[in-house]
Amino acid sequence: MAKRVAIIGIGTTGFRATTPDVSYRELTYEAAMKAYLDAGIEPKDVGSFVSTAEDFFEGYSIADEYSPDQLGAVLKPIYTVPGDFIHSLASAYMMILSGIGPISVVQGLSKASNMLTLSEMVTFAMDPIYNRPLKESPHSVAGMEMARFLYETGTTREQCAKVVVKNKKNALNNPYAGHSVLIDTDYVLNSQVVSYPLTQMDISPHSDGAVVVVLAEDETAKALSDKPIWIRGIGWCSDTPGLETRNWGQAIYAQIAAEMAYKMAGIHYPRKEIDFAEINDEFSYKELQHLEAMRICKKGEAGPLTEIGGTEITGEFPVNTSGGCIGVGNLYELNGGHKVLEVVRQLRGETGKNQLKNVTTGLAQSWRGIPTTAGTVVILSN
Amino acid sequence: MRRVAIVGAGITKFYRNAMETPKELAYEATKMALDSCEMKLSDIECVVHGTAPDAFDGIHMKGEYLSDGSGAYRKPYMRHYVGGGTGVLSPIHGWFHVASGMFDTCLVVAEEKMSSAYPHPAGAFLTIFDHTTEQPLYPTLIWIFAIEMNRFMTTWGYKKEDIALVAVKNKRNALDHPSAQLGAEITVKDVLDSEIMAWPVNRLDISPTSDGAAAIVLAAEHVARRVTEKPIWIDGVGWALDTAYWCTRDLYYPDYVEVASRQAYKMAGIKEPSKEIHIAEPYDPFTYKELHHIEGLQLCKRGGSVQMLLDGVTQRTGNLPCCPSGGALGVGNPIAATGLMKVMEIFLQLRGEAGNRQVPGRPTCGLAQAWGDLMQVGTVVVMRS
Amino acid sequence: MIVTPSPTLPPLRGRESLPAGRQGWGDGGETMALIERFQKTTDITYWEGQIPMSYIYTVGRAGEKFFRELINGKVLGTKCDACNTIYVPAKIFCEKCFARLEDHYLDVGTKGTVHTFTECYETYEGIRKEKPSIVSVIQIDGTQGYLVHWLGEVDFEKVYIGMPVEAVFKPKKDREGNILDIKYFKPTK
Amino acid sequence: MEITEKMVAKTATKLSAEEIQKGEILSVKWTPKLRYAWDNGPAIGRYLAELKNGKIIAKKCDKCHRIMIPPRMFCELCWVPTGEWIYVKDTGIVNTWVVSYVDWKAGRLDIKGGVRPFTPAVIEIDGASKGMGILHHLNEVDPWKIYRGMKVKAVWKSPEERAGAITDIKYFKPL
Repeated sequence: MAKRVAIIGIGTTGFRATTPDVSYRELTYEAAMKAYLDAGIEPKDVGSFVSTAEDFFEGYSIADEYSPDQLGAVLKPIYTVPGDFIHSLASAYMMILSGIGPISVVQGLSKASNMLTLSEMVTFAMDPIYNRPLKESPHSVAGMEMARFLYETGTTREQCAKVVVKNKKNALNNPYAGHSVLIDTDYVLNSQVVSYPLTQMDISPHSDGAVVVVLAEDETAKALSDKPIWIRGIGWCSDTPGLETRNWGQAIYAQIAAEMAYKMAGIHYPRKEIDFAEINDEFSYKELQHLEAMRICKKGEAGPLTEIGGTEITGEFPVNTSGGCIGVGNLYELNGGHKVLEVVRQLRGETGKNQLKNVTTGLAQSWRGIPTTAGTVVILSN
Repeated sequence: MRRVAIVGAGITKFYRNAMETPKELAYEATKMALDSCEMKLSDIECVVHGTAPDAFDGIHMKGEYLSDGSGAYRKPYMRHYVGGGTGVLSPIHGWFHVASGMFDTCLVVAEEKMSSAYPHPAGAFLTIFDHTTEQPLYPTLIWIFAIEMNRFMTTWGYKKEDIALVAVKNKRNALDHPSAQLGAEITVKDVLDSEIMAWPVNRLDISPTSDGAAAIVLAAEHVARRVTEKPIWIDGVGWALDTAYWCTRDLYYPDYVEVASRQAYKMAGIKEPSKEIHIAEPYDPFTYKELHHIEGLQLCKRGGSVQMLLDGVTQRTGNLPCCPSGGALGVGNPIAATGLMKVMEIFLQLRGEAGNRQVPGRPTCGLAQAWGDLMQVGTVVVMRS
Repeated sequence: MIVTPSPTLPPLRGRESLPAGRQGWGDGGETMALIERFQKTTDITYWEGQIPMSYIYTVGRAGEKFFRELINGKVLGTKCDACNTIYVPAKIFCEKCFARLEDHYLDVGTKGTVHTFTECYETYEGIRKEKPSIVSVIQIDGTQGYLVHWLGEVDFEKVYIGMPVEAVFKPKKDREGNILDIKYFKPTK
Repeated sequence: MEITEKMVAKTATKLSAEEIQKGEILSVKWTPKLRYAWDNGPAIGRYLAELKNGKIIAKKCDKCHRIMIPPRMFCELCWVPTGEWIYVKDTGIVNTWVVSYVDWKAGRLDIKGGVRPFTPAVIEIDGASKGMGILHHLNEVDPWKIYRGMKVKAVWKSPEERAGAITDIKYFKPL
């Protein structure tokens, strides 16, 4: 890849369980304002915009209509990716390399607190003919996947609980986090069972928030920013969508997406060449499953590594120093945006108490949640 | 920047009610597209999917549900979405997957199954309006079209009888399209006598709701030259969204289509669109909309589109044929697949493979355009053979 | 290098010169995103609404065959010879190689093994159930396909991954040609 | 390769709505409950509160001097926070209008049975900037006598009936 692309500006409103005082317009506007000031640009300079929105999580049946105003993208090239934030980031990356414009802006938003029937909306994503008639909670899909994962890799529920404890503790020092608390593994293990072996604490509560990221190609990035964060590799993959045809134990989507990103970044030994990672932990076991899928841990090694504190901030491979979905909140389409934001802040040295020492390369990985098998990975370095 | 060509295309029949599930419709179109250029699924490096509101097929995160039908099994797969403009945004999204150098081949699929919505797909359009300031008035999409058509007519003094000619032209053209749902020989009087939906819009002024899918295969230059001897190059892309406050804009002229077409013309190096574009497929969900978009696309001066229609310039035999395929009015309007059907029409016309829809005189430069949302998005693709 | 419009194209009429000039914007020192915010919590309001839609999904070509046979107490799959894969429930295409499978329907029997299972305490609306149900992914014997269904006539503690089960159908007259024609799967003796 | 009728014929199977209703074709029904409570935010919040008081309020952008309705916290063209709140009149002119015989579910109104067609319109509100309109209904006027530029005035619900919604204005009628 001759030309390189860097992230030169980030902006967020932070993530809280509810944001009653602002509508989605003001929420996005605030994040965009901060990102543009951080990058030192104006909407006029931006060549293309990508917004991330899924209709039923916004409450519109065409959600992209309401994206241009808040970003200053009126009468400009903007479109919406109903996917994960990192899908949009990849779109912006490709648009810059195709010469659509030297600067691109990516936006994502979560207003989950406005969704009164959230569980039913997720059920509405399941196959209407073979799965929905059973009228079971979508959490049963996570429960079944967790059961198969524990069975195949020998990981224990205590190790999954350790993930919850670690992430909620890390979130305490993250000013943007919405669900931080100090608890022990017993609390997680004894919390109410939702869909065995998944308990209430294994599931990340949702949060509201917005993230805007500004990308720029090589020279423009160096001209505008003194600390550009380079996109070294990016990958995304959709595995088979059917519950009847998928692999229930492994996260194949994360494996393929990661390999694509590693190939682009020229990485052969992810465990050594990557310093830390923000990994999707919408459910506790997912962090472990994704670690193993991305060759950062061998099969069955993620649980023990977490147990001995290997993934703590002080551990050998820090994971989710920000608190992850469990500590910050599940942001649905914006999950990837939060991961990218936290990796950029770590690489810029802006995370305060959670700051890792002399890190150069970070990985952000996301998953689109139940019932999808769509995963994304991006590798950033300063 | 790498040149990207369309090398293959496939489409399903368009029906008001199809039995197939959305996955099966997507599969049929994708399979035909791959067979048309003798490529296997393993030759495809990434898949791009365009489909409009999930509220039609009735499946949340519809992009993921359709991934296996679109040939995206364990491949990089991404959905894009700009309402009605999705169909022509599909090749644009696919174009920069290849032009960026990330991939050499890309499968672009567009699908829509509107008949799942019960009792009528129109109900899904209630929730495209602002949920607080407009939805309590229970608006429907036909109102906003009629509001725009009224403004368009009262600004330029166009008459309904002239605008009705678009329906006559497109439905006659559609008689030759294999997927057509409403090909018919009608007269202006039929259009004016058809029942009033929302004056000034009558029933024959509107394109039907349909189920259908379409797919095309894109390839980088070195692959395209090996796969086909007649690659059709995507030389210009452009898209733009206007503000969502549609009541604050003067609806007589589509600024967003002008901005999108300027971007595409600049990229394709076109200075005189009305002369250099030989064939066009403007978006025609409603009769007046084709004229509205012809003006936005700079293919004629403002207020001159009806005269152009009356002079027969936009007939198949005219020197700037518009909607030779039969357009949404004739072939059918499964929202996202309509846009891709238009891109396919230009692909087939420039290769001289449009059968009895083929316009005379070898056209070498064509344009497809789609519109969407609250009178808000213009997506334009310029193609050359 | 910032892209500027080429001189030959006449400038856009009307709102091209959007007044977002560099000098006017953002130079007013710290620019708070919003000049004003709610000061009293009682001023904060929201607007309730819904997306009022209902749906009828046709089961599709493969579904017609699969569910007509389900009424007769048979489970249909389709075989892709190229990938040596049998899909359950039947599909008209192979997602791996895109081969057409419409003339490869076969009866795959009603026996299978528990691939994974769970005890779910929540309904699809997120409401707590009094009595949990056992939901399971059942691999149909001799195929690579699964069915997601309930387990019956067994206690949750007794269920294990790999347990052989078989389908229990509703009485023939109650079958309507949908996935609920199978009541549940029960352990085979 | 030309796309022929034969190639396309088997790609889809035509159905009629009756076949599905009568069950000749198998189908599954589903009615999702998709309910929301959208936060209004300061701009729309104040707009609805003022509607409850029988007033229409707009907000001014200090850079492009547009007085915007419905009010918004930032000007989408200048991309700067908006400033002054300004009360505007409840009169206006018809920018464009429709005489609709169908409702939002594409159901036809019984026009012959004397039901008045809907006459929604974009109404430019006096006091707001030129061309700054809102969507609302027209009534107490012959649907075929409406013309572009017609002066209209809002007809409000009684104060008790008003709930802080756009429907607090019943409709606009000719001045």
